[in-house]
Amino acid sequence: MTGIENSRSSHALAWDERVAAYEEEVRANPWRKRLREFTRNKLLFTGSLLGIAIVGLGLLGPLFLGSDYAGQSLRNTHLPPFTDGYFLGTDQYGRDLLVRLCIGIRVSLLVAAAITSIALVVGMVMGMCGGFLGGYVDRVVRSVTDFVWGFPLILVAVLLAGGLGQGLLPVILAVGIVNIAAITRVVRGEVVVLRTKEFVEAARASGVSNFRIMWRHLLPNVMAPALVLASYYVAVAIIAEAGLSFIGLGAQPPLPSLGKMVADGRGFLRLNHWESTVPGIGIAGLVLSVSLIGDGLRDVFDPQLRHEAKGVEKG
Amino acid sequence: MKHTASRLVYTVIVLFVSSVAVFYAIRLSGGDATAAALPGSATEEFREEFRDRLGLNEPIYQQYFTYMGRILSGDPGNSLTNNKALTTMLSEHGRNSLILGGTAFGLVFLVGVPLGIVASLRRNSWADQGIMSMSTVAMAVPNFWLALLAVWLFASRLGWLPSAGCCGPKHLILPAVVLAFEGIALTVRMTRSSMIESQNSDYVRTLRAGGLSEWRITCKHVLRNALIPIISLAGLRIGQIVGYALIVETIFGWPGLGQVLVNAVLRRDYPVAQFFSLVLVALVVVGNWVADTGYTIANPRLRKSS
Amino acid sequence: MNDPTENNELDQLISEYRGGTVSRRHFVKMAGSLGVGVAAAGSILAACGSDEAAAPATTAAPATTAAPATTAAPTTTAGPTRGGTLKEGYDLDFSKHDPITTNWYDPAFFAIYEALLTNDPDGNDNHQLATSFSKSADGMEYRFDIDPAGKFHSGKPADAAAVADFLTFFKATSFIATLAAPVASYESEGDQLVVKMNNPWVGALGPHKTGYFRVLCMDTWNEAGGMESTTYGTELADGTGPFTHEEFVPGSHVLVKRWDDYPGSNTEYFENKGAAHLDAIRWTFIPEASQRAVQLENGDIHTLKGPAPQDVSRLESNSDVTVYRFPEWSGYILTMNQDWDEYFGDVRVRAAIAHLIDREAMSDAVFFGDAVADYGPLPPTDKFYDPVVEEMITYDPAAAAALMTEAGWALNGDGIWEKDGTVLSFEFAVQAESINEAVATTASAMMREGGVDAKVNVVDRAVIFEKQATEGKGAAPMTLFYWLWPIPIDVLNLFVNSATIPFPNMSRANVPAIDAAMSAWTSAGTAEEGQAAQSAFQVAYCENVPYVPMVTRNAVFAKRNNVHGWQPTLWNLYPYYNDVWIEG
Amino acid sequence: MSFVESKIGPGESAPGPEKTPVLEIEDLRISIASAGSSFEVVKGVSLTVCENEIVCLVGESGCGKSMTALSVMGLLPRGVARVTEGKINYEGLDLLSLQSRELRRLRAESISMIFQDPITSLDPVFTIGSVLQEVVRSHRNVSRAEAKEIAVRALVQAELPDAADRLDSYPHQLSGGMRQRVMIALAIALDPRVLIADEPTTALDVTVQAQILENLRARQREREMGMLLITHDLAVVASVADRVAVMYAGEIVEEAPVEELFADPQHPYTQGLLRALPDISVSRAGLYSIPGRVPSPQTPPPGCLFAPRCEHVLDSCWEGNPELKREANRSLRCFNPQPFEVR
Repeated sequence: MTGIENSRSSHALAWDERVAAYEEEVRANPWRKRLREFTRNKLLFTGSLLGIAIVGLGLLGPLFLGSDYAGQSLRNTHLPPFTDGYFLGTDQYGRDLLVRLCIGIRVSLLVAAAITSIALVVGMVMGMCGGFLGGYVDRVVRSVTDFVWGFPLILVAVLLAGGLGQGLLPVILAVGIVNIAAITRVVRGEVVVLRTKEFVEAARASGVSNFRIMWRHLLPNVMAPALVLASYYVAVAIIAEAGLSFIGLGAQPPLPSLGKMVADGRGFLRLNHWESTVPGIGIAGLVLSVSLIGDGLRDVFDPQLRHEAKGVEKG
Repeated sequence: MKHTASRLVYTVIVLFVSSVAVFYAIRLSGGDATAAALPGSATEEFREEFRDRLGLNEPIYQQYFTYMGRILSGDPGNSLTNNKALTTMLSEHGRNSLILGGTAFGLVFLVGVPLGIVASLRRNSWADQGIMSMSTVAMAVPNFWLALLAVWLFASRLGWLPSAGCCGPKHLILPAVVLAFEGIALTVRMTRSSMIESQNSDYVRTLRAGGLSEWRITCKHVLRNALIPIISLAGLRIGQIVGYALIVETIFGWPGLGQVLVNAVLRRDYPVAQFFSLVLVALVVVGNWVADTGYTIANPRLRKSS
Repeated sequence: MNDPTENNELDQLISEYRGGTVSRRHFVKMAGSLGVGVAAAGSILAACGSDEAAAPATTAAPATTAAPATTAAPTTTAGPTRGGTLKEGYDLDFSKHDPITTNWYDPAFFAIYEALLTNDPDGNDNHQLATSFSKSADGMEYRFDIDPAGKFHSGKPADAAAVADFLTFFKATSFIATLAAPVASYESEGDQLVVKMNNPWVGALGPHKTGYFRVLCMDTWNEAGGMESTTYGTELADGTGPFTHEEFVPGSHVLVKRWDDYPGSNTEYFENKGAAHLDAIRWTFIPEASQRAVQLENGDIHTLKGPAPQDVSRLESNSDVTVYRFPEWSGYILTMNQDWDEYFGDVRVRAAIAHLIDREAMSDAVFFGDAVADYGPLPPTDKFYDPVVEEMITYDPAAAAALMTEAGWALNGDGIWEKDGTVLSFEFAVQAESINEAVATTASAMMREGGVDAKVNVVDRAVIFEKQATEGKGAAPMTLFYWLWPIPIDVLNLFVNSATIPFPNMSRANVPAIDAAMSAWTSAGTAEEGQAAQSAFQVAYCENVPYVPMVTRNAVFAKRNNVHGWQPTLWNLYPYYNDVWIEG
Repeated sequence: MSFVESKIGPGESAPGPEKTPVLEIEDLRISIASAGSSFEVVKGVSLTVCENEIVCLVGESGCGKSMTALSVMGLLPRGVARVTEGKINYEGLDLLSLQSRELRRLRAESISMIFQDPITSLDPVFTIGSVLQEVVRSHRNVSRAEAKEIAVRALVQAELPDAADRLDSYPHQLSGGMRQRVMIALAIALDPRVLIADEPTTALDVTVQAQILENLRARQREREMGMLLITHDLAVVASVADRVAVMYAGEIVEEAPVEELFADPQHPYTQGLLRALPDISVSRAGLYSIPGRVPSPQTPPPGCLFAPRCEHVLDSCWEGNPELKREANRSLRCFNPQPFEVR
């Protein structure tokens, strides 16, 4: 094995260099390949563009338009888009629909972020504990998640809203709880597989504490699938919040929530359908972009899934 | 069979826990039960007496056991607002809900599965791309907005279908489609990926090597294998339909369990709210169990163990 | 007995129109409500010199409002057909069919029960259960003749004794009965019901025409459990009306069926003298406001109360549909709970808030003009309305600011009034319903503009009651309240009288001047005394501002044109169903 | 040589030149398309399998041997890999030009294939009997009873214990070895002329491997089938093969009768493979492995594909890929063949 290197010709060295350079390029920056996949991935690209546009509107819009979402102008009600300086028109109180759309997007994003953070943190902890510690801890985790998993989300929210009153908090809790179950299930599944891997066995054999193994060895490995999954549940959270606000359980007036805006506009479909169409498109766009990003992330982070999905044969 | 039996025990436990959760959630919610049952003119003494009569002044755990005792004895009580027996209400509204939910459930699979199959067979064709794009968009459209658009288009503009009401076939179309919409989109995607996974599996290659026709392989082997995971998720679809029914029944004025439940929660009609939540939860839990059992039957690997 | 006041009103209306304070459309509407026919309204306008009085566009609206005139001559010559189920859409949820314990009364009360008297389409007294009546010269006694052969649905006798029984019990138990406080007793003498008064009262007949005073069978009621009954009004009801109780599903629908043994009505203006034409009536509660008009247009329902304001003009342009609109005896008011002394203890704060509400803008925005501004407790269409209130708590932000400053409040950095560390920022509870929410959202924004931060909290039906009725600070500082009552003064009395604290006196108003005016009203023996008492009440109300009056919306009814004999009027809350039949 | 003597079963005489070829592959080229780019994985492979002959195709994983086998069956993954050039002849029929329907008739009936992983290669939701009968009935117009008879006979020949009772078993109820016997039964049920076995024993326990191989070889001999056995295991090659073709990076680098190849391997890659066999090198200093890695398709070496790993590499090796030179009954692709030394 050693003899060959001495007799390396210049040809061999040149080729070695080429291979090395190629490998270096691949190795040095694993993100570069992902980035390349990212830009090449049509789903991710479209989703991101749409997402950036919508989120940008939500974040930056109010900087230019002001954030007076409650300001009424009762002489300018039900205006269609592009009228009297209102880009998207006005609602039944003469409030600027564009401003309300921007703030509504913010509310949606904040609620979705809160829900997803709760689901992600609690779900990862529960999933890792259940999957790694096994035994009765696992049984409890599994029972709880199976229990919550099958529950109709809207029903949970209706019941919680009964207990906590209307507002965004019960919505966040209800959707958060159901989403915790989803994340827990996946993380637990990953950890059960990881638990038998050599590096975990080795760490355990050398007396590393359970907590440390989970923190140092398991967490980094379950992070990617959990994040990919979480991106889907952002979409679920957005739709759920909108739905609950629609039936009056979410944001309280005059704070605009996209679902509540659709509900407010429903009486005026004949008069000025934009009042519910604008927020409706807002929700659909937001959800569409998030799920496209989710699909794209899955392709990038979990190529095996992609191959299955796209029909490339394994092996 | 052992698997099925242990799932049954688990289902019973889940039902118990749910009943406690539902009971507490509704009892702890604000609002006075007497507001639903008594006139605004009723005196405070009379209200207090009424609460006593309903047992609302007892410790809550005791109320729970009394309540569950009544349910298990087959007499869950009466509504506070109109004194109808809950069992009568269940049979009336439950029938409506079954019609709507059953139709939606049927649509989810009768439309979703064939579309998914078409997409998987014509992979990457325009038909596939069309179906998949539509399902992606369909999943993003919130069903309450869809309901409004559907009413606006088919009831207001075109006048083809009634905008709300019960219970003829024409009244059923809009709410059932709206209720099924997201489920259809999800089922299309799942069927497609499940079909593709099955098509690319080793056993299909074996069957091809055995000289079976593509048609036969697809219809018999690929489909059968692909449908197994879809059956297992039927339980989730039930939960989804039950949940969305709360919104869709309200929008379309369909007098089902969901609409009654929402109304009861709003007016603090405890007996109705508790009983119907419990019924819906039980429906979901039992539905999951049935789907799970179906999965077991469809999948020989779980059916018998060697 | 209404004619003199009506003419006064008409004169006033004409002078307002001349003065330019009332629009042409408004004028026609108001005139219609006063029973003036289209032609008459047109001629008045012409006399006023309006250059577009005869424009075709103007006749479209009054054609419907002047319906009382047109129904006298039905367009179809074919007689009524028997049978069919009338499907009526309804904008309110249902309360149980028990006049004694109900929260409010529904149209089904008009089908199941009968009162002693009712109003005819012109607002005149007309018989219903009573075959005739007389009033003693001193106004201290009324005598009603009751048919001794009358029966309730159950077959039990509905004679004078039974009626006296009910009214006596009702007066003793229902808080609503305080509306008839000047009544001393109800007694039966042979076939007559004798109503004895404590004092002569010009308003004595009023309450007896409302839904609450509809006569039920006390025996049946007691057998069902009386006050504690869980079945009366939900599973059964026993009245003398042309229809019998069949089904009651709050939140969804109510069903009544024809009572075949109905002996026929005593009411002269009903054309049908026997059992009802319809087999049944089904009222469906349609919570989604915009659905109501659609369902009527699609023929899913035959008749409708309360389409969404934005859909009214569309219905009017539909040739299959007839629309009836007239001001309702109702109002949207803000309660200001004085148990929250730090906010509303000072009348200047309450008055300032009243000055912040731009009622005209609210009427246009929320009701599409189908509402009138209220500057005092009574709607402007009320016969005792005193225009003096229009100069008192007008929309005037400058006056509001001046009052607040005078009361020692100052605007803080957020632009909200503050005094001694108390910020004028509080919960504003509203029942979850689209128009309620719209009125509240508009009012909240108007207050916020003037430095008052009323935070809207939309709550369930069951919770709003707690927010209004709980004693002390368990109740919300401010709520939105919508009242609906055919004799406004009587119900307003309940809201402002110090005797009814905490509920239904939701503001906990304790104003001696108002109490005095109200007691003067209930002891007013003549129309002049009545007017004086009511004027005094209106002035005291606007000086002390126990509530903020905002707007009175129009009652809007609509029917498909194949329904005949269905006649909503200004004077009763709901139409009667004796004459209704469905063509084809 | 010792390898040849380790051969299992009756060591009949080596196939003579008079044997008729049943399967001829000529200059086969296969490309794979991935992520927008495409590259060749099989680069001009020619191979002949005769009646009653076992040809082994040997090479590291990824060298294109499975692709070659699948292309014969017309089972290349659609949309991913495709034949770009070459011919595959079965008894004079050009398989590549056949309609899919005609090709389907040939499968199992004339050419059949056994796959590597018996665990995943059987439909989990049907009994093995139903699948066997389905295959039989799709080719032969026979009654159910007859099909069942054929199925049982095939299972007996594949030496599945209690064959008749196993018809109603599901795959998951059988062990790996039993499942591979079911696969064999499927493959031989219709008496094909050519049998392709792709790593048939790789996934099995060592104890079962020998039995399966023995069974395969026995069936091949009694039916005088031509058999293409794909493997990376030289011990397997030594035990059953008549002729051996060694593949490297999509090319055949050496082909020879089995005895000659083991006695006198000429290509440095073949030599390396032999040297890596444990029973040879174990007496020496530790296990041997060929240095370096198979070149990735993205960075192919400029000349001979084996040059970067070759001990005897010349400058000319970096400049051009050598042709496959045929000499008597063996062929070789090398500029600088050296005698084999067992080190």
